[in-house]
Amino acid sequence: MKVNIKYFASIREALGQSSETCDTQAKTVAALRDELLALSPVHAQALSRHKPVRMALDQTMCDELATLHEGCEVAFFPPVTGG
Amino acid sequence: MKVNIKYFASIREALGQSSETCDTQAKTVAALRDELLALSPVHAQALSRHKPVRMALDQTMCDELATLHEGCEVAFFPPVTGG
Amino acid sequence: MPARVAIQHQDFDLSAEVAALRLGDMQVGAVCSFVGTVRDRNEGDQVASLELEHYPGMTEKAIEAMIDAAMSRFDIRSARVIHRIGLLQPLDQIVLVAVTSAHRGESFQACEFLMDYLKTQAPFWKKEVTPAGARWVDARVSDDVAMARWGLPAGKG
Amino acid sequence: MPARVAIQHQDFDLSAEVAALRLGDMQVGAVCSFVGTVRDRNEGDQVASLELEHYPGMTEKAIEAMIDAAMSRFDIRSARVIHRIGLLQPLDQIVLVAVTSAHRGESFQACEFLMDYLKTQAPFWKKEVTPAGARWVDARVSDDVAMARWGLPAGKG
Repeated sequence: MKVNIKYFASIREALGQSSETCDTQAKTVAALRDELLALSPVHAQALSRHKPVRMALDQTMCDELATLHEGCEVAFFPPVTGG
Repeated sequence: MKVNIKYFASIREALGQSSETCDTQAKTVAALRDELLALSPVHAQALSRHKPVRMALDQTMCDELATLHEGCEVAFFPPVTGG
Repeated sequence: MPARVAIQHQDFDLSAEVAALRLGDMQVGAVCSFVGTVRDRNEGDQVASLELEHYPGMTEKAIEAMIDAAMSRFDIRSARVIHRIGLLQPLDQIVLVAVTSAHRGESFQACEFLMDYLKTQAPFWKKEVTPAGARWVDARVSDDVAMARWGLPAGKG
Repeated sequence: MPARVAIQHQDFDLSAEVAALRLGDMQVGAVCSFVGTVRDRNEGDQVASLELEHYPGMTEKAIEAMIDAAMSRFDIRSARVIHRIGLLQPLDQIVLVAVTSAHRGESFQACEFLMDYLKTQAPFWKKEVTPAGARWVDARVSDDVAMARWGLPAGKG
Protein backbone atom coordinates (compact mmCIF):
# COMPACT_ATOMS: atom_id res chain seq x y z
CA MET A 1 0.00 0.00 0.00
CA LYS A 2 1.33 3.41 -0.98
CA VAL A 3 1.31 6.09 1.71
CA ASN A 4 2.33 9.75 1.37
CA ILE A 5 4.18 11.04 4.41
CA LYS A 6 4.65 14.68 5.31
CA TYR A 7 6.91 16.29 7.90
CA PHE A 8 6.71 19.79 9.30
CA ALA A 9 8.71 22.27 11.34
CA SER A 10 11.47 20.82 13.58
CA ILE A 11 10.75 17.25 12.38
CA ARG A 12 11.02 18.33 8.73
CA GLU A 13 14.31 20.09 9.50
CA ALA A 14 15.73 17.13 11.43
CA LEU A 15 14.91 14.74 8.60
CA GLY A 16 16.05 17.13 5.91
CA GLN A 17 12.93 16.42 3.88
CA SER A 18 9.33 17.62 3.87
CA SER A 19 7.80 14.45 2.45
CA GLU A 20 8.46 10.91 1.37
CA THR A 21 6.46 8.12 -0.21
CA CYS A 22 6.39 4.74 1.43
CA ASP A 23 5.28 1.33 0.21
CA THR A 24 4.14 -0.35 3.38
CA GLN A 25 2.28 -3.32 4.89
CA ALA A 26 1.40 -1.21 7.95
CA LYS A 27 -2.31 -1.10 8.76
CA THR A 28 -2.16 1.70 11.35
CA VAL A 29 -0.27 4.91 11.96
CA ALA A 30 1.46 3.12 14.85
CA ALA A 31 2.80 0.38 12.56
CA LEU A 32 3.87 2.96 9.98
CA ARG A 33 5.68 4.94 12.66
CA ASP A 34 7.48 1.72 13.73
CA GLU A 35 8.68 1.21 10.16
CA LEU A 36 9.85 4.83 9.90
CA LEU A 37 11.68 4.64 13.25
CA ALA A 38 13.65 1.67 11.84
CA LEU A 39 14.58 3.48 8.62
CA SER A 40 17.55 5.46 9.94
CA PRO A 41 19.05 6.87 13.15
CA VAL A 42 17.82 10.29 12.06
CA HIS A 43 14.26 8.96 11.72
CA ALA A 44 14.59 7.18 15.08
CA GLN A 45 15.54 10.48 16.70
CA ALA A 46 13.07 12.77 14.92
CA LEU A 47 10.01 10.52 15.37
CA SER A 48 10.94 9.13 18.80
CA ARG A 49 8.04 8.23 21.07
CA HIS A 50 9.88 10.07 23.83
CA LYS A 51 9.12 13.33 22.05
CA PRO A 52 5.74 15.08 21.73
CA VAL A 53 5.04 14.14 18.10
CA ARG A 54 1.58 14.95 16.71
CA MET A 55 0.01 13.11 13.77
CA ALA A 56 -2.62 13.70 11.13
CA LEU A 57 -4.29 11.27 8.73
CA ASP A 58 -5.66 12.83 5.55
CA GLN A 59 -5.25 16.28 7.11
CA THR A 60 -7.20 15.54 10.27
CA MET A 61 -5.52 15.22 13.68
CA CYS A 62 -5.34 11.55 14.68
CA ASP A 63 -3.72 9.20 17.15
CA GLU A 64 -1.62 6.11 16.41
CA LEU A 65 -4.70 3.87 16.23
CA ALA A 66 -5.86 5.52 13.00
CA THR A 67 -6.17 3.08 10.10
CA LEU A 68 -4.26 3.64 6.85
CA HIS A 69 -5.69 3.19 3.37
CA GLU A 70 -4.24 3.17 -0.14
CA GLY A 71 -2.92 6.60 -1.12
CA CYS A 72 -3.57 8.18 2.26
CA GLU A 73 -1.59 11.12 3.62
CA VAL A 74 0.06 10.81 7.02
CA ALA A 75 1.78 13.78 8.64
CA PHE A 76 4.15 13.99 11.62
CA PHE A 77 4.84 17.28 13.33
CA PRO A 78 5.62 18.86 16.72
CA PRO A 79 2.85 20.43 18.85
CA VAL A 80 1.45 23.43 16.99
CA THR A 81 2.45 27.00 17.92
CA GLY A 82 0.35 29.28 15.73
CA GLY A 83 -2.00 32.06 16.69
CA MET B 1 -27.40 74.46 52.00
CA LYS B 2 -27.55 74.83 48.25
CA VAL B 3 -27.72 71.60 46.22
CA ASN B 4 -27.71 71.22 42.44
CA ILE B 5 -30.03 68.48 41.26
CA LYS B 6 -29.88 66.80 37.86
CA TYR B 7 -32.36 64.50 36.16
CA PHE B 8 -31.78 62.23 33.19
CA ALA B 9 -33.66 60.14 30.64
CA SER B 10 -37.23 59.09 31.59
CA ILE B 11 -37.03 60.96 34.92
CA ARG B 12 -35.94 64.17 33.16
CA GLU B 13 -38.80 63.78 30.68
CA ALA B 14 -41.40 63.07 33.39
CA LEU B 15 -40.33 66.15 35.35
CA GLY B 16 -40.02 68.31 32.26
CA GLN B 17 -36.69 69.66 33.51
CA SER B 18 -33.09 68.49 33.44
CA SER B 19 -31.99 70.29 36.62
CA GLU B 20 -33.10 72.37 39.54
CA THR B 21 -31.42 74.10 42.44
CA CYS B 22 -32.64 73.42 45.94
CA ASP B 23 -32.04 75.17 49.26
CA THR B 24 -32.34 72.36 51.75
CA GLN B 25 -31.76 71.27 55.34
CA ALA B 26 -31.37 67.66 54.20
CA LYS B 27 -28.16 65.96 55.32
CA THR B 28 -28.43 62.88 53.14
CA VAL B 29 -29.60 61.93 49.68
CA ALA B 30 -32.49 60.09 51.39
CA ALA B 31 -33.68 63.27 53.13
CA LEU B 32 -33.29 65.27 49.92
CA ARG B 33 -35.33 62.68 48.02
CA ASP B 34 -38.06 62.93 50.70
CA GLU B 35 -38.21 66.70 50.15
CA LEU B 36 -38.37 66.29 46.39
CA LEU B 37 -41.11 63.65 46.64
CA ALA B 38 -43.20 66.18 48.56
CA LEU B 39 -42.65 68.96 46.01
CA SER B 40 -45.36 67.92 43.51
CA PRO B 41 -47.37 64.90 42.34
CA VAL B 42 -45.10 64.75 39.31
CA HIS B 43 -42.01 64.56 41.54
CA ALA B 44 -43.74 61.96 43.73
CA GLN B 45 -44.34 59.81 40.66
CA ALA B 46 -40.98 60.30 38.92
CA LEU B 47 -38.81 59.74 42.00
CA SER B 48 -41.03 57.10 43.66
CA ARG B 49 -39.25 54.54 45.78
CA HIS B 50 -41.35 51.91 44.01
CA LYS B 51 -39.35 52.54 40.86
CA PRO B 52 -35.73 51.59 40.18
CA VAL B 53 -34.19 55.07 40.57
CA ARG B 54 -30.39 55.33 40.59
CA MET B 55 -28.49 58.18 42.25
CA ALA B 56 -25.14 59.87 41.98
CA LEU B 57 -23.44 62.35 44.31
CA ASP B 58 -20.86 64.62 42.69
CA GLN B 59 -20.90 62.37 39.62
CA THR B 60 -20.22 59.13 41.47
CA MET B 61 -22.87 56.42 41.90
CA CYS B 62 -24.18 56.47 45.46
CA ASP B 63 -26.98 55.15 47.64
CA GLU B 64 -29.42 57.15 49.78
CA LEU B 65 -27.04 57.14 52.75
CA ALA B 66 -24.61 59.47 50.96
CA THR B 67 -24.00 62.75 52.81
CA LEU B 68 -24.67 66.09 51.12
CA HIS B 69 -22.42 69.13 51.31
CA GLU B 70 -22.72 72.77 50.26
CA GLY B 71 -22.84 73.12 46.49
CA CYS B 72 -22.89 69.38 45.82
CA GLU B 73 -24.44 67.83 42.72
CA VAL B 74 -27.05 65.11 43.16
CA ALA B 75 -28.43 63.23 40.16
CA PHE B 76 -31.47 60.96 39.82
CA PHE B 77 -31.86 58.67 36.83
CA PRO B 78 -33.22 55.26 35.74
CA PRO B 79 -30.93 52.21 35.49
CA VAL B 80 -28.39 52.83 32.75
CA THR B 81 -28.76 51.27 29.29
CA GLY B 82 -25.63 52.24 27.36
CA GLY B 83 -23.07 50.03 25.64
CA MET C 1 -1.01 56.94 23.65
CA PRO C 2 -4.47 58.40 22.94
CA ALA C 3 -6.84 59.53 25.73
CA ARG C 4 -8.41 56.49 27.35
CA VAL C 5 -12.01 57.66 27.06
CA ALA C 6 -13.94 59.47 24.35
CA ILE C 7 -17.63 60.38 24.35
CA GLN C 8 -18.47 61.61 20.88
CA HIS C 9 -21.15 62.07 18.23
CA GLN C 10 -18.94 61.00 15.34
CA ASP C 11 -18.20 57.44 14.26
CA PHE C 12 -14.85 55.74 14.97
CA ASP C 13 -12.48 53.56 12.96
CA LEU C 14 -11.62 50.27 14.65
CA SER C 15 -8.27 49.79 12.87
CA ALA C 16 -7.11 53.32 13.61
CA GLU C 17 -8.08 53.03 17.28
CA VAL C 18 -6.32 49.69 17.72
CA ALA C 19 -3.24 50.91 15.85
CA ALA C 20 -3.00 53.99 18.09
CA LEU C 21 -3.49 51.90 21.21
CA ARG C 22 -0.63 49.50 20.49
CA LEU C 23 1.58 52.03 18.69
CA GLY C 24 5.22 51.11 19.19
CA ASP C 25 4.51 48.82 22.15
CA MET C 26 6.46 45.67 21.29
CA GLN C 27 5.34 43.95 24.48
CA VAL C 28 1.80 43.75 23.15
CA GLY C 29 0.97 40.29 21.82
CA ALA C 30 -2.81 40.44 22.08
CA VAL C 31 -5.54 42.95 21.26
CA CYS C 32 -9.13 42.18 22.12
CA SER C 33 -11.73 44.62 20.88
CA PHE C 34 -15.47 44.78 21.20
CA VAL C 35 -17.76 46.85 19.02
CA GLY C 36 -21.44 47.24 19.89
CA THR C 37 -23.77 47.98 16.98
CA VAL C 38 -27.40 49.07 16.63
CA ARG C 39 -29.78 46.20 15.80
CA ASP C 40 -32.97 46.80 13.82
CA ARG C 41 -35.10 44.92 16.38
CA ASN C 42 -35.41 45.02 20.17
CA GLU C 43 -37.92 43.21 22.37
CA GLY C 44 -39.62 42.00 19.20
CA ASP C 45 -40.20 45.47 17.73
CA GLN C 46 -38.68 47.18 14.73
CA VAL C 47 -36.21 49.90 15.69
CA ALA C 48 -35.93 52.82 13.27
CA SER C 49 -33.40 54.82 15.25
CA LEU C 50 -31.84 55.24 18.66
CA GLU C 51 -31.09 58.35 20.71
CA LEU C 52 -28.23 58.11 23.22
CA GLU C 53 -28.40 60.42 26.24
CA HIS C 54 -25.58 60.68 28.78
CA TYR C 55 -24.51 62.51 31.93
CA PRO C 56 -21.63 64.75 30.80
CA GLY C 57 -18.76 64.72 33.25
CA MET C 58 -19.90 61.68 35.20
CA THR C 59 -19.67 59.47 32.12
CA GLU C 60 -15.98 60.20 31.56
CA LYS C 61 -15.27 59.90 35.29
CA ALA C 62 -17.09 56.57 35.58
CA ILE C 63 -15.33 55.04 32.58
CA GLU C 64 -11.92 56.27 33.73
CA ALA C 65 -12.59 54.54 37.06
CA MET C 66 -13.57 51.33 35.21
CA ILE C 67 -10.33 51.38 33.26
CA ASP C 68 -8.37 51.92 36.50
CA ALA C 69 -10.17 48.89 37.95
CA ALA C 70 -9.38 46.81 34.84
CA MET C 71 -5.70 47.86 34.93
CA SER C 72 -5.35 46.77 38.55
CA ARG C 73 -7.34 43.55 38.14
CA PHE C 74 -5.79 42.26 34.91
CA ASP C 75 -2.26 42.21 33.51
CA ILE C 76 -2.99 44.47 30.56
CA ARG C 77 -0.95 47.11 28.72
CA SER C 78 -3.59 49.69 27.74
CA ALA C 79 -7.29 50.19 27.18
CA ARG C 80 -9.48 52.52 25.18
CA VAL C 81 -13.23 53.16 25.38
CA ILE C 82 -15.28 55.17 22.89
CA HIS C 83 -19.01 55.65 23.35
CA ARG C 84 -21.15 57.51 20.87
CA ILE C 85 -24.04 59.79 21.83
CA GLY C 86 -26.87 61.40 19.88
CA LEU C 87 -28.93 59.90 17.09
CA LEU C 88 -27.95 56.49 15.70
CA GLN C 89 -29.40 54.15 13.07
CA PRO C 90 -29.43 50.35 12.77
CA LEU C 91 -25.96 49.08 11.76
CA ASP C 92 -24.24 52.09 13.34
CA GLN C 93 -21.38 51.47 15.76
CA ILE C 94 -22.28 52.54 19.33
CA VAL C 95 -19.38 51.55 21.53
CA LEU C 96 -15.77 50.39 21.31
CA VAL C 97 -13.73 48.76 24.04
CA ALA C 98 -10.19 47.76 23.05
CA VAL C 99 -7.57 46.24 25.35
CA THR C 100 -3.95 45.25 24.73
CA SER C 101 -1.92 42.74 26.73
CA ALA C 102 1.09 40.46 26.40
CA HIS C 103 -1.00 37.26 26.39
CA ARG C 104 -4.51 36.77 25.09
CA GLY C 105 -6.38 35.66 28.23
CA GLU C 106 -5.98 39.00 29.97
CA SER C 107 -7.14 41.10 27.03
CA PHE C 108 -10.27 38.96 26.60
CA GLN C 109 -11.09 39.13 30.30
CA ALA C 110 -10.44 42.84 30.71
CA CYS C 111 -12.42 43.69 27.56
CA GLU C 112 -15.45 41.71 28.73
CA PHE C 113 -15.09 43.13 32.26
CA LEU C 114 -15.12 46.67 30.85
CA MET C 115 -18.18 45.97 28.71
CA ASP C 116 -20.07 44.43 31.64
CA TYR C 117 -19.05 47.35 33.84
CA LEU C 118 -20.02 49.91 31.24
CA LYS C 119 -23.42 48.31 30.62
CA THR C 120 -24.39 48.57 34.28
CA GLN C 121 -22.45 51.58 35.60
CA ALA C 122 -21.84 54.18 32.90
CA PRO C 123 -24.59 56.83 32.77
CA PHE C 124 -25.98 56.37 29.27
CA TRP C 125 -29.64 55.90 28.35
CA LYS C 126 -31.08 54.67 25.08
CA LYS C 127 -34.38 55.84 23.66
CA GLU C 128 -35.54 53.93 20.62
CA VAL C 129 -38.02 54.84 17.93
CA THR C 130 -40.38 51.98 17.03
CA PRO C 131 -43.57 51.91 14.89
CA ALA C 132 -45.49 52.34 18.20
CA GLY C 133 -43.52 55.50 19.05
CA ALA C 134 -40.43 56.41 21.04
CA ARG C 135 -39.62 54.50 24.24
CA TRP C 136 -36.84 54.31 26.78
CA VAL C 137 -34.97 51.01 26.65
CA ASP C 138 -35.31 48.91 29.80
CA ALA C 139 -32.19 47.80 31.65
CA ARG C 140 -31.52 44.09 31.14
CA VAL C 141 -31.40 41.74 34.11
CA SER C 142 -28.80 39.70 32.20
CA ASP C 143 -26.45 42.70 32.37
CA ASP C 144 -26.68 42.73 36.17
CA VAL C 145 -25.99 39.00 36.18
CA ALA C 146 -22.94 39.53 33.94
CA MET C 147 -21.66 42.22 36.31
CA ALA C 148 -22.14 40.01 39.37
CA ARG C 149 -19.67 37.48 37.89
CA TRP C 150 -16.88 39.94 38.68
CA GLY C 151 -17.95 40.16 42.30
CA LEU C 152 -19.33 43.67 41.82
CA PRO C 153 -22.86 44.99 42.40
CA ALA C 154 -24.75 46.09 39.31
CA GLY C 155 -26.05 49.36 40.69
CA LYS C 156 -26.57 51.16 43.95
CA GLY C 157 -29.67 52.65 45.54
CA MET D 1 -20.19 37.37 3.32
CA PRO D 2 -16.41 36.83 2.88
CA ALA D 3 -14.80 33.36 3.00
CA ARG D 4 -14.56 32.25 6.61
CA VAL D 5 -10.86 31.37 6.53
CA ALA D 6 -7.83 32.99 4.91
CA ILE D 7 -4.20 31.89 5.17
CA GLN D 8 -2.11 34.63 3.65
CA HIS D 9 1.26 36.36 3.53
CA GLN D 10 -0.17 39.88 3.32
CA ASP D 11 -1.37 41.97 6.23
CA PHE D 12 -5.07 42.54 6.97
CA ASP D 13 -7.18 45.53 7.93
CA LEU D 14 -9.27 45.00 11.07
CA SER D 15 -11.95 47.58 10.19
CA ALA D 16 -12.39 46.25 6.68
CA GLU D 17 -12.68 42.67 7.91
CA VAL D 18 -15.22 43.51 10.59
CA ALA D 19 -17.22 45.70 8.19
CA ALA D 20 -17.38 42.86 5.64
CA LEU D 21 -18.37 40.35 8.32
CA ARG D 22 -21.35 42.33 9.58
CA LEU D 23 -22.26 43.90 6.23
CA GLY D 24 -25.99 44.54 6.11
CA ASP D 25 -26.76 42.17 8.99
CA MET D 26 -29.05 44.25 11.21
CA GLN D 27 -29.38 41.44 13.74
CA VAL D 28 -25.74 41.90 14.74
CA GLY D 29 -25.42 43.85 17.98
CA ALA D 30 -21.96 42.66 19.01
CA VAL D 31 -18.60 42.13 17.33
CA CYS D 32 -15.70 40.67 19.27
CA SER D 33 -12.36 40.59 17.53
CA PHE D 34 -8.96 39.36 18.56
CA VAL D 35 -5.69 40.34 16.90
CA GLY D 36 -2.47 38.55 17.79
CA THR D 37 0.73 40.54 17.27
CA VAL D 38 4.46 39.74 17.27
CA ARG D 39 6.21 40.68 20.52
CA ASP D 40 9.90 41.63 20.56
CA ARG D 41 10.66 39.23 23.41
CA ASN D 42 9.84 35.57 24.11
CA GLU D 43 11.06 33.38 26.96
CA GLY D 44 13.31 36.28 28.01
CA ASP D 45 15.11 36.61 24.67
CA GLN D 46 15.01 39.35 22.07
CA VAL D 47 13.07 38.32 18.97
CA ALA D 48 14.23 39.91 15.71
CA SER D 49 11.78 38.13 13.43
CA LEU D 50 9.41 35.20 13.19
CA GLU D 51 8.84 32.65 10.42
CA LEU D 52 5.41 31.04 10.26
CA GLU D 53 5.20 27.57 8.70
CA HIS D 54 1.90 25.78 8.08
CA TYR D 55 0.41 22.61 6.64
CA PRO D 56 -1.39 23.75 3.47
CA GLY D 57 -4.77 22.13 3.08
CA MET D 58 -5.01 20.83 6.62
CA THR D 59 -4.84 24.36 8.06
CA GLU D 60 -7.90 25.55 6.17
CA LYS D 61 -9.76 22.31 6.91
CA ALA D 62 -8.95 22.47 10.62
CA ILE D 63 -10.04 26.09 10.99
CA GLU D 64 -13.26 25.49 9.01
CA ALA D 65 -14.03 22.67 11.46
CA MET D 66 -13.34 25.00 14.42
CA ILE D 67 -15.75 27.59 13.04
CA ASP D 68 -18.39 24.87 12.54
CA ALA D 69 -17.87 23.87 16.17
CA ALA D 70 -18.18 27.51 17.32
CA MET D 71 -21.36 28.03 15.26
CA SER D 72 -23.02 24.99 16.83
CA ARG D 73 -21.82 25.74 20.37
CA PHE D 74 -22.61 29.46 20.52
CA ASP D 75 -25.46 31.62 19.28
CA ILE D 76 -23.37 33.64 16.83
CA ARG D 77 -24.11 35.15 13.41
CA SER D 78 -20.75 34.78 11.62
CA ALA D 79 -17.04 34.30 12.14
CA ARG D 80 -13.85 35.05 10.25
CA VAL D 81 -10.29 33.82 10.81
CA ILE D 82 -7.18 35.15 9.08
CA HIS D 83 -3.75 33.71 9.82
CA ARG D 84 -0.58 35.05 8.27
CA ILE D 85 2.33 32.89 7.18
CA GLY D 86 5.92 33.63 6.16
CA LEU D 87 8.31 36.15 7.67
CA LEU D 88 6.99 38.55 10.31
CA GLN D 89 8.56 41.30 12.44
CA PRO D 90 7.78 42.56 15.96
CA LEU D 91 4.57 44.64 15.95
CA ASP D 92 3.22 42.78 12.89
CA GLN D 93 -0.28 41.36 13.04
CA ILE D 94 -0.27 37.52 12.98
CA VAL D 95 -3.84 36.40 13.43
CA LEU D 96 -7.38 37.75 13.41
CA VAL D 97 -10.48 36.10 14.82
CA ALA D 98 -13.70 38.12 14.53
CA VAL D 99 -17.16 36.97 15.60
CA THR D 100 -20.55 38.66 15.32
CA SER D 101 -23.63 37.92 17.43
CA ALA D 102 -26.85 39.54 18.62
CA HIS D 103 -25.67 39.86 22.24
CA ARG D 104 -22.15 40.38 23.51
CA GLY D 105 -21.63 37.29 25.67
CA GLU D 106 -21.71 34.88 22.74
CA SER D 107 -19.27 36.83 20.58
CA PHE D 108 -16.75 37.03 23.45
CA GLN D 109 -17.06 33.34 24.21
CA ALA D 110 -16.91 32.15 20.61
CA CYS D 111 -13.94 34.41 19.83
CA GLU D 112 -11.95 33.10 22.80
CA PHE D 113 -13.00 29.53 22.00
CA LEU D 114 -11.72 29.92 18.43
CA MET D 115 -8.41 31.39 19.61
CA ASP D 116 -7.90 28.60 22.17
CA TYR D 117 -8.80 26.02 19.53
CA LEU D 118 -6.53 27.58 16.94
CA LYS D 119 -3.58 27.77 19.35
CA THR D 120 -3.72 24.04 20.07
CA GLN D 121 -5.19 22.48 16.91
CA ALA D 122 -4.33 24.49 13.81
CA PRO D 123 -1.12 23.27 12.14
CA PHE D 124 1.11 26.34 12.33
CA TRP D 125 4.64 26.47 13.68
CA LYS D 126 6.67 29.53 14.68
CA LYS D 127 10.41 29.76 14.29
CA GLU D 128 11.92 32.83 15.88
CA VAL D 129 15.26 34.53 15.28
CA THR D 130 17.03 35.55 18.50
CA PRO D 131 20.59 36.81 19.15
CA ALA D 132 21.49 33.15 19.90
CA GLY D 133 20.17 32.01 16.52
CA ALA D 134 16.94 30.64 15.10
CA ARG D 135 14.77 28.33 17.23
CA TRP D 136 11.40 26.66 17.05
CA VAL D 137 8.93 28.08 19.55
CA ASP D 138 7.80 25.58 22.20
CA ALA D 139 4.11 24.87 22.66
CA ARG D 140 2.76 26.47 25.84
CA VAL D 141 1.19 24.32 28.54
CA SER D 142 -1.14 27.26 29.32
CA ASP D 143 -2.63 26.86 25.84
CA ASP D 144 -3.55 23.24 26.58
CA VAL D 145 -5.09 24.36 29.86
CA ALA D 146 -7.11 27.04 28.04
CA MET D 147 -8.35 24.42 25.58
CA ALA D 148 -9.36 22.02 28.34
CA ARG D 149 -11.80 24.65 29.68
CA TRP D 150 -14.03 23.93 26.69
CA GLY D 151 -14.08 20.21 27.46
CA LEU D 152 -11.81 19.44 24.51
CA PRO D 153 -8.42 17.70 24.43
CA ALA D 154 -5.49 19.89 23.43
CA GLY D 155 -3.91 17.45 21.02
CA LYS D 156 -3.97 13.81 20.10
CA GLY D 157 -1.25 11.20 19.87
